[in-house]
Amino acid sequence: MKTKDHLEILRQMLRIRHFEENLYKMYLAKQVPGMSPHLSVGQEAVAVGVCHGLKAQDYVLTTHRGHGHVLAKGANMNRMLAEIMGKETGYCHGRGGSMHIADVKLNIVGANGIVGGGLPIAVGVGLSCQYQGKNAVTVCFFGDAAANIGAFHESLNMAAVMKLPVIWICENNQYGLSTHIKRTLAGESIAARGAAYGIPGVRLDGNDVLAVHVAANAAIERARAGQGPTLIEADTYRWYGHGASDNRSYRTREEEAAWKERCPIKRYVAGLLNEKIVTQEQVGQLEKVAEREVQEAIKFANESPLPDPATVTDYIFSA
Amino acid sequence: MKTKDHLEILRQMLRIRHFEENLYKMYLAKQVPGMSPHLSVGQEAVAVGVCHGLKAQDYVLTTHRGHGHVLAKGANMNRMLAEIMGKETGYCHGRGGSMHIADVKLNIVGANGIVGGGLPIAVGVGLSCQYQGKNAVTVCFFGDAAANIGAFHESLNMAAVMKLPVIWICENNQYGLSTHIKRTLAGESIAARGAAYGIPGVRLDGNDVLAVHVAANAAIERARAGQGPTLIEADTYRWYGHGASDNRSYRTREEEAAWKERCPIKRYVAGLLNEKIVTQEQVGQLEKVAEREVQEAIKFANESPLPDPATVTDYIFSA
Amino acid sequence: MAEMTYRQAIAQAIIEEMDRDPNVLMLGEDVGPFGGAMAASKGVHARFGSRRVIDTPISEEAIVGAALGAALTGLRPIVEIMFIDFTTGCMDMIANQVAKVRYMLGGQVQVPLVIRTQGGAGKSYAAQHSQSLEMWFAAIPGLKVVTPSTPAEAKGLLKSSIRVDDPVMFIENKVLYGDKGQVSDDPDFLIPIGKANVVRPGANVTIVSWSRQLLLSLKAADALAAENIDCEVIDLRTISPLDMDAILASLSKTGRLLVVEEGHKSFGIGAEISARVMEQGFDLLEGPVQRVATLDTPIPFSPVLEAVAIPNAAKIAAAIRAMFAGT
Amino acid sequence: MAEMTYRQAIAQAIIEEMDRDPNVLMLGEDVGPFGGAMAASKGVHARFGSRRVIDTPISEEAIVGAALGAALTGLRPIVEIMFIDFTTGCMDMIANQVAKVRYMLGGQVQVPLVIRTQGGAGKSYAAQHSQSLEMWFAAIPGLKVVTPSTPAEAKGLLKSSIRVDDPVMFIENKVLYGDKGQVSDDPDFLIPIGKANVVRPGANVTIVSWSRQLLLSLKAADALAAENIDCEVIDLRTISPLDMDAILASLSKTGRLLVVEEGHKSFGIGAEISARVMEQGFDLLEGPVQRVATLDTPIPFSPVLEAVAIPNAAKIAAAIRAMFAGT
Ligand SMILES: Cc1ncc(C[n+]2csc(CCOP(=O)(O)OP(=O)(O)O)c2C)c(N)n1
Ligand SMILES: Cc1ncc(C[n+]2csc(CCOP(=O)(O)OP(=O)(O)O)c2C)c(N)n1
Ligand SMILES: [Mg+2]
Ligand SMILES: [Mg+2]
Repeated sequence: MKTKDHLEILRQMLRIRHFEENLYKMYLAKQVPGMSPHLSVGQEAVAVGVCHGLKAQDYVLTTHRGHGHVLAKGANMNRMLAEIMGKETGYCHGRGGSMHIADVKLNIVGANGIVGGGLPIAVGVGLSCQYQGKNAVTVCFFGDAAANIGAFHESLNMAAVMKLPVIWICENNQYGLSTHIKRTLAGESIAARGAAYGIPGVRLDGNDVLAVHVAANAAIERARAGQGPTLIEADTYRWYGHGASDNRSYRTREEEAAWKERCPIKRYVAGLLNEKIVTQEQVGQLEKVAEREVQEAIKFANESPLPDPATVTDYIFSA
Repeated sequence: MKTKDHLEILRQMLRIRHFEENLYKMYLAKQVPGMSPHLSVGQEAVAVGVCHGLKAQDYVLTTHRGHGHVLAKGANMNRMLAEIMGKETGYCHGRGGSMHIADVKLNIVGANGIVGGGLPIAVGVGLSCQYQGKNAVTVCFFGDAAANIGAFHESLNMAAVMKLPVIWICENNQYGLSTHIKRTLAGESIAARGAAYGIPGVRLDGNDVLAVHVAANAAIERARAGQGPTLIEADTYRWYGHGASDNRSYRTREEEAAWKERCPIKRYVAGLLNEKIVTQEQVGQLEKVAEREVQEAIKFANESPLPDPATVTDYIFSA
Repeated sequence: MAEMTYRQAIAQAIIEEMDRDPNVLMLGEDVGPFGGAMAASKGVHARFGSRRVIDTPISEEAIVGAALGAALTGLRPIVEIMFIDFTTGCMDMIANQVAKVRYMLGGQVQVPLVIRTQGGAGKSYAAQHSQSLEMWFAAIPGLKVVTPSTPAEAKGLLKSSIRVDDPVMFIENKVLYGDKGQVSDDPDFLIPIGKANVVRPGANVTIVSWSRQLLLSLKAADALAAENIDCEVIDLRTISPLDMDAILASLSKTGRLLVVEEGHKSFGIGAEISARVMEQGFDLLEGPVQRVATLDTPIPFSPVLEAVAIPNAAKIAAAIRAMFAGT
Repeated sequence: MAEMTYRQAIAQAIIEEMDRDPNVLMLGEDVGPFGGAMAASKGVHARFGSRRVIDTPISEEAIVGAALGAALTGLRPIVEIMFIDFTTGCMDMIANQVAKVRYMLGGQVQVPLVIRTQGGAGKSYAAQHSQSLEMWFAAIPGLKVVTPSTPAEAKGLLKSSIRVDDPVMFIENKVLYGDKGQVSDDPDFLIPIGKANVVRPGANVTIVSWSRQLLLSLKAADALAAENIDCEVIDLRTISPLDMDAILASLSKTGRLLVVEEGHKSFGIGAEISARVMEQGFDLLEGPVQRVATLDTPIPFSPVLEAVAIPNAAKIAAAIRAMFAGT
């Protein structure tokens, strides 16, 4: 991998980290309306490891915990934050909010407030690419707990039977809300469920961005070559609660500390420094740039107008 | 196995065969209202092989193709046929018809017109037995095509994670309506999906009643011992179409002939005669008894009154 | 013009639109070589093959999801859900995704998607195969709900549904598939969505109905003509959006309104029509709007029970007579 | 009597009924030690443990199915579906199984099952977490639909729901969980299902509402009192079966009726009430029944948009004033 790739991967992880950390502060300061946002701090390696291998024509579908995925696919922070603050300049003109940020021009075709809601749609995006002979793959992110919902099964089966170019990325952050996945998931793992559909199931360290990248790229190539879907289970951890307001009564501070030790950014940076691929200065510079981008987005969002209430019924129908 | 078991197994298979064959004739003669009935001719070994090992306290849930299952659990033909004819004396007082025959006193707690509709309910019956410390298992029948619906996944996962005494019996008759299962099922087999939930998945010849019985009994014992569910996939074939009116354009007469060669009753009888467990006379006698039972049921159903239209809203609520 | 059945009209609409636009494709259970459980896509697979006419697993949620994903990325899918009762298995996709995604994304996408399905009772199919669930979909903003009652409507409305850029619930009726009628063969024969049709002009009372009950309403109107009750019969065609202009225009002539529907009486389509007439046409009313509908019971299997549960021409006529009793 | 919040009242109802009857158990996502996403089962797990308070996978269809199977075989389950929007994932179980199984089996079974969930907008939770879907369930025969608006109602209605032998959709409101009120500690404190309650007697106009909008209606009534408009406010409490006797009795005093609901205006509960009043109380009406409801749009996220989409006290008061304009 080239240095510029490493720098780009690091840059993207830092963008996500700074975006989410600032959003958390804004939430505490009561600057964010609605549900307490679902932050992805700690999970940056999955979003970036996967999206770094995607091309512009490739599609992404994300979840309620989707800020990292859309950033990694190239979304604009100004419009994201404006959306989260319910502003007219947001991606969805304030109609969607944190759980529905998408940039369709970047082929991010939807986030979802429904657990598992993106999976059936991803099947259709894959079908569409296959039908139209587009050389595009579709990445569908979902959480560990989503692996227990019926839509998971229907979607993985249908995509497999149609050999669609879909890559199923399960971010196993160990919990669905308060419930540890071990208490609700029968069977050995989520990855092992791939076999039920005759597709590869890969489990890996989701805090190792290069491991994610390598596995995702293999899946992307496989999909592009018409060999059908792959299921990847990436073990990771969300540092904050389910939403920013959750006090995490269901897990210990020790467990959290152990996972923070395995911070995907810290580990990656350590490796890069160690191998002298980047310098500490470069890292500091990227951090600054990321923080500046967020601060600009905050300014943009703050200064943006609210939607005109008279437009409330716009966008229901096309015509 | 004792001779009396063999005789009972044979008796039950013949009851089903004669019931369904007569129902087919009645359908052709336009004596049956509603949808053309879903006949289970050819699949008798699954119903009987499984139910022969059940005790009175054990539960059964069945499907749109359920006549065989409820007969094998001991249902009364008079009340079944009366139900199918929409009579007041039917099991459901004519409210349910062919797809909803159940005898709750026999612990047959429901049939279903929705593919996969029984599976989530079976989880609850299993949970209820576990909760109440009943030494009872729950058998849930479903078709091959039902293995692709979300409810299958949610149910198998939940029952497995709760270690419920549920036995999942998939009658793989190769088709879901017109569609061969190979065209819609990803992965190697339905049985192989057991692994996704960490439960045993067994595939067997569903036209071999003793093989079914042995496998089912192992699953029943396992469930009774608190070791959780088992998934059994029994390969079989429905001789008639999806419904009695279906002209089977989607499969060849040769394929049908080959499967009829493997008739579960003929094979079983041949084995019994060969090993001199029964005589040809005994078989003939059992056939006669089965036919007589059906003829009596037809008479009963024909002579039974229709429901009183004034009672149409009875049974919606308890109170 | 050619005579054909309701099911043939549907297949023809699909074929014509697939001929016209290579982005139209079809998905559903047994819709391929088998031609659909109601035989309403017979011949479509023979013409277009398995790439464009896709037999799916029994996976209602994924079927609608797949269609949605395709609609979001340049295709115009037609989905078949075999019975409207099975939309229970894809309600998340229909109500939370298909209906809302354009709005939630602030207009970034269009959803040109037709969900064909069929409902209705009258064939002793029992409680899980006989429902009329149009109100569920009408109640969700973001969906159009269309219900043809004749072969011509089936064709003209389906072609329009395929061409609009918004999601349409296209609800056929299981009893009507064999009905015959004259159907235009103009490849651009379109019946507009959102417009009701006065099928029978009349002076004394307005009957609003749709799908099979529309035909029974016409029967009732014939019977009542002999009693000097002149019924104007309106075929709603589209349930959502409701064509209140047509209803109010008729009401301003007749002063009386009966809604006839095969859905349950309580919380049905008739309730909304009645409420809107209350709000928008109160002064036009010479008497209360009445409803004839299915009893509030799961649909029973036995034909003798089903017959009393659902409307028929005699019940419709009786309801009309009662509206004139004492006048 | 003790002061407690709406969520505490719910937890207390559950605890008391589980104490009373060992066959009552609870299932749902995060309902155990965590106490539920709305904290409405806080303390239940601590008292009864994991055998009777079961954290499930995210599998809405199987959750309701599991409860149904348990209800059919001797237990009395309480299920929590975290948001009413997620009932889209278990509509087959609710509408085709739970609601119909007793009927389809000709009365062979009872279904003592409570499905607790919560709906409503007002918190900027956007389109997939803010719906008021009571009409979907009211439209399905075989379900009772109950909607408490205060802590006392939450407790009394929930206890009744747990004790009836039929399935109940028990629909809480997300904005009300923190509301405080006096609640009886009588272990047999039951509020009957199917009976509405006159919360505020009045002479000039009747407002019918439920859940959060009931409280906003009371606010509007206070404001209008200063303008010499004396509102009678009825809390429906149960949506299905509808207590038409209470509505008609009030209407016969006031002659005017406004229905206030947080569901979309079209095809909502108000439509049914209006239609029934049309049929059963036409001569009582001094003017048309009116409805204040949510606009027919997916619920927007941005607070400024949501505020115009849903009803509030000012809109309710304005609608009442309009009913008297020109009189
Ligand atoms: C169908 C459905 N059920 C429940 C919820 C409520 N809910 C939102 S996120 C969540 C936990 C999801 O866990 P997981 O899939 O592991 O994703 P994570 O939040 O851990 O990223 C729950 C229960 C929902 N949004 N949709
Ligand atoms: C959810 C749902 N989808 C579709 C149908 C229509 N349908 C009824 S039976 C059937 C085929 C079922 O095949 P399988 O499960 O293999 O059972 P079999 O009929 O072969 O016994 C279909 C498509 C249904 N009843 N329910
Ligand atoms: Mg998780
Ligand atoms: Mg089959």
